[in-house]
Amino acid sequence: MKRLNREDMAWRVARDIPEGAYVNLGIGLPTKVANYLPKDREIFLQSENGLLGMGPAPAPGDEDWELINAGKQAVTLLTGGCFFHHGDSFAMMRGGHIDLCVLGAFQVAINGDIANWHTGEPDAIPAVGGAMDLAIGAKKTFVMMELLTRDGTSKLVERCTYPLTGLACVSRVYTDLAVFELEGNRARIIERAEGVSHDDLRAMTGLALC
Amino acid sequence: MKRLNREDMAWRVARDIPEGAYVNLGIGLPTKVANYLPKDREIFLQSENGLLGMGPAPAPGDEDWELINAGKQAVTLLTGGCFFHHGDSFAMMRGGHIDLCVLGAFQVAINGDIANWHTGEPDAIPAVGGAMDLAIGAKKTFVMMELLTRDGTSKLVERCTYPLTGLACVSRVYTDLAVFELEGNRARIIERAEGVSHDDLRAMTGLALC
Amino acid sequence: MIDKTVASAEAAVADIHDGASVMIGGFGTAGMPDELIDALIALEVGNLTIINNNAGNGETGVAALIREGRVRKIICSFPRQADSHHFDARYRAGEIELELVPQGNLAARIQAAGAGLGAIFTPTGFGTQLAEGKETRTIDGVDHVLEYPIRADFALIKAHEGDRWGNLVYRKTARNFGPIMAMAARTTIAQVARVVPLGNLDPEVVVTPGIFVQRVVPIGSHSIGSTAA
Amino acid sequence: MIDKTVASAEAAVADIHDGASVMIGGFGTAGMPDELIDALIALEVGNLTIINNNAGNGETGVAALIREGRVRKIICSFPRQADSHHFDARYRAGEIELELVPQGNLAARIQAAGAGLGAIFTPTGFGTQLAEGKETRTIDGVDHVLEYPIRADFALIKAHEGDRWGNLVYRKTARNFGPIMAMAARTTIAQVARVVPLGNLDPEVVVTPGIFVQRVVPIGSHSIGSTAA
Repeated sequence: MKRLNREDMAWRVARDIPEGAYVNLGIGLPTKVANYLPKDREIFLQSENGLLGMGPAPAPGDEDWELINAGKQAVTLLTGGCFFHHGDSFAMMRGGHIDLCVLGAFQVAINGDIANWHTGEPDAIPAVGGAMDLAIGAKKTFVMMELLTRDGTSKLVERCTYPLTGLACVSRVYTDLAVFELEGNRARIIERAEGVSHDDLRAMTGLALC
Repeated sequence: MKRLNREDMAWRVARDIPEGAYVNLGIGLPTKVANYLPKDREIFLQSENGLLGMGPAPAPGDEDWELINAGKQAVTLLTGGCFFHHGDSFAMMRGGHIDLCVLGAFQVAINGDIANWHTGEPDAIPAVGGAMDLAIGAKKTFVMMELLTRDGTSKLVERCTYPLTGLACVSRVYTDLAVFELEGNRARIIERAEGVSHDDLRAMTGLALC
Repeated sequence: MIDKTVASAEAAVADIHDGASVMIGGFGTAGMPDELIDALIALEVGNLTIINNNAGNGETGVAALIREGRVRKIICSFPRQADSHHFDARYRAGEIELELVPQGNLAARIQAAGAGLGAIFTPTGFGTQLAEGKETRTIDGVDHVLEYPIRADFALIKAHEGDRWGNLVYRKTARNFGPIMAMAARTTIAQVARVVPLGNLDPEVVVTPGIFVQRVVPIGSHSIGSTAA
Repeated sequence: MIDKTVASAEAAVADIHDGASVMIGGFGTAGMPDELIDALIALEVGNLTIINNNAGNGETGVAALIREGRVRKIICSFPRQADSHHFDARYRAGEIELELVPQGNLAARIQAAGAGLGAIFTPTGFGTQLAEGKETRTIDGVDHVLEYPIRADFALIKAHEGDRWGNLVYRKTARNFGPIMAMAARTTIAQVARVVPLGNLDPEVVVTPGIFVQRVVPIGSHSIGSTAA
C-alpha cells in the first residue's frame, strides 16, 4: 500500500483545478496546493485577508509583512492581482463568487458536513477564523486530509462528532489513500492509491463506500 | 409682511451650517444652499450619486456629464473630495455619518414626519429616489419650503395627509415666513420674517405654535 | 490564458435571454452603458426585468429599451423625470410593471445579493407606503423593514478602464451602481473606454476586482462627457 | 479650516475612556496600529471591549494591551495562534471574556453597523455551536442566522497616507479591516505613515473618504515591512 505524502496530495488536488478558477486555499495543508498549480493554467488565488491573484512566497529577505496570506506568511502579488478590504473579501466568499475552496478537516461526514475548527475539548481555546465562511460560501468545497488519524480512526465518517464548521457543503475529499466524491449522502471512491482496494477503504472507514 | 424669496431662504439655511459639517442637499430648492455657504467655512457636501466634497457648477462649456449631482446637474469636485459607489454613499447616509440633510417637502408635521415624494394622486407616477434614506439617515434633517401652498394652505401641519417619506425625523423647518424648531410634538417659532407676527403664523397654519 | 475581453458589444450580450433579469448601471446617463444596451435592443429579446436607478432618460439607453417594448418590469428608485416619457407612456398604459425601491434600499439589496446575505433589516421606508405589507421589527429602539436581496442574471455596466482579468476602474460619478451590480449578477458585462494590459491598473486602485466581471468590451471613449440629455 | 491631523498618538487617544469599545484594525500584525495601541496602554484605562480579528500576537499591539490587563472582553475570529500566549493565559484564568465570531460575520456585522442596518441574515455559522441560541430562518432554501451590528466608540486603524480631511489610502494587505471599522465607530483614529497635502490623494483612489475619519496621526513609516513576529 502506497500512501500519498502531503506533497503528493497537494499535487493531486492542484491537477483538478481548472484554468480560470477563483480558488481559496485554507490555512495549513491546503496552502501547499499553490506550489503545484499547473504552470500553463491561469488560476486566481484569493486570500481572505484581502488579495486576489496571490503569488508564491518571496525570496528570503524580500518579505513585506504587509503582504501576507491568511496563514500570515509573506506572499507576493501576481501581475493583475489587487487588494480589497475584509468586507469585499468575505462578500467574494459568502456571495458565491469563489469557484473552489480547499480546506483541511478533522472530520468530514458522508453528507458533506465538515468539522475543522474546534476539537471540542473543554480546555481548548476555540478559533474559527474564516473557516465557516469558506466552508459554505464557495461554489464547491474540497477537503484534503489524511484519511486516518494517527491512531487509525477514520476522519471520513457517517456523522461528525467534532463541532461542525459547515453543513452539507463538502463535495470531494482528497486523502492520502483515496479520493471520495460525496453525493446524495453517500461517499463514492473515485480514485485509490496504489495497492489500496475498495475493501481496504471500507474496512478502514467502516463506511458502505460505493 | 416681507416674505423671504427662495434665494433668501437658501442664504438663511446656509448661515446655520457650521464648519466641518457633512451635508447632503436634496434636489430642488435645497440645492441652492450650496451657493450661499460662507466662504470662510469648510463644509463638505455629499451627493448621493457618489461624491463627497462637491463644488460649484462648472463654467458653461466645461461640463463633464460624468461629474454630476443628485439632480443630474454638472458640478465640480473640490480639492480633497473623492468618489465612491452607491453602496458606500448610502452607508454614509443610513449609517448616520451625514451631519445634516436639507430637504424640500410637500408637508411637514409638527411631530417631525415629512412627506416629499408623492402627491398620492392616483395617476401620478411615483418616484422616491434617495428621499426616504435622506430623511431618516442624517443626524439632523432640516426642511426648507414655502410655508403656504399657492392656494394658501399651510404645509406645516398637525398630521401629514400626503404619503410619508420618513417618520419623526425633521427637527427644523425653514420657510419664507418663519423658521420653526420641532420638538416634543410641538412647533416652536425661532425666527419670523419682517412684519410677520406669532398670531399671523398661528392663523396661517392653524397650529398652536409656541 | 484567461482573457475576458470580448470584441463587440453584440457578442458580449448574445446570451441574454427572453425573460432575463438585467441590472443596468448608471445614475441618469452617467455610467449608463449605452452601447451594451443598444446591442441588447438589437438582440430582440423581451420580457426583461430591468434593475436601474431610473427608468430611462430621453431616447437612449434604458429609455430606448423601454421604447422598444422589451421591458416587462422595472425595479428602480426614480422613474419619473422630465425626460422619462417612454416609461411614463408605457406605465400609464399598464404595459410595464414598476417596483419602486428607495435608492439606498436598492443599493443595500443589491449589495446583500453580492455578499450572499439572505435579508437585511433597514430603517429606510419604515412606516411609508413602500413598506406596506413588509415584515418590520424594532431593533435597539429603531423601526426597521425586512428587505430581500436583488440578484440578476446579467449586469451591464460602464467602467473607465479594464484588463483581461476583468479588473475595473471607473470615472468620477459614473462609478455609481457599477461596482455593486457587478457583485450581484451571475454574468457581469462591462463596457470600458479602453482595455489596458494586465498590470497597468495599480492593485491598490482597482475598484472592481476581476472576480466580479465575466466580460469586458472595449467601446472607446467617445461617449465620455457627451452623454448629457 | 478643517484639519483632522493630530500631532501625537497620545493626544489622539486621550479621550478613550474606561469601559470603551474599541475596534482595532489589523490581520495579525499587518495593519495593526501599534503606536496608537501603545498610546492607549500609556493612558491606563481598562475594562475595554476590543474588536479585532485576532487576540494579539507576540508582545506588541493587542497582545500588549491584553498583557497589561486592560481588556475585559474581546470580539474576534481567531484568538488561538502560536504567539497568542498573553490571551491564552488570561482566557484560561477566566480574566477575559471571548465572543468568537466567524471572520466573515465579523466583517459583515461591522459593515452593518457602518451602513446603519439593524440586523442581517447570514448563512455563515448556521447549524454550528457559534449560532446556538440565535434566531434562524430559511430563505430561498438556504438556512440563515440573524446577526446584529457590531459598533464601537472608537476605531484605531493603520493606513498608509492620509490628508487633513481624513481621506485615507492603505498599503497592500494592511488594508484588511481598516475601511470597514472606520465606518462603524463613533470616533475613528487613523495612524498613517505620512500626512499628505489636500489634493495629493487622487479622488478616484481614496479608499476611506474623510467622512469616516475623525483624527489622523502621522507616525512615520518605520514600522512598514518590519512588523513581523
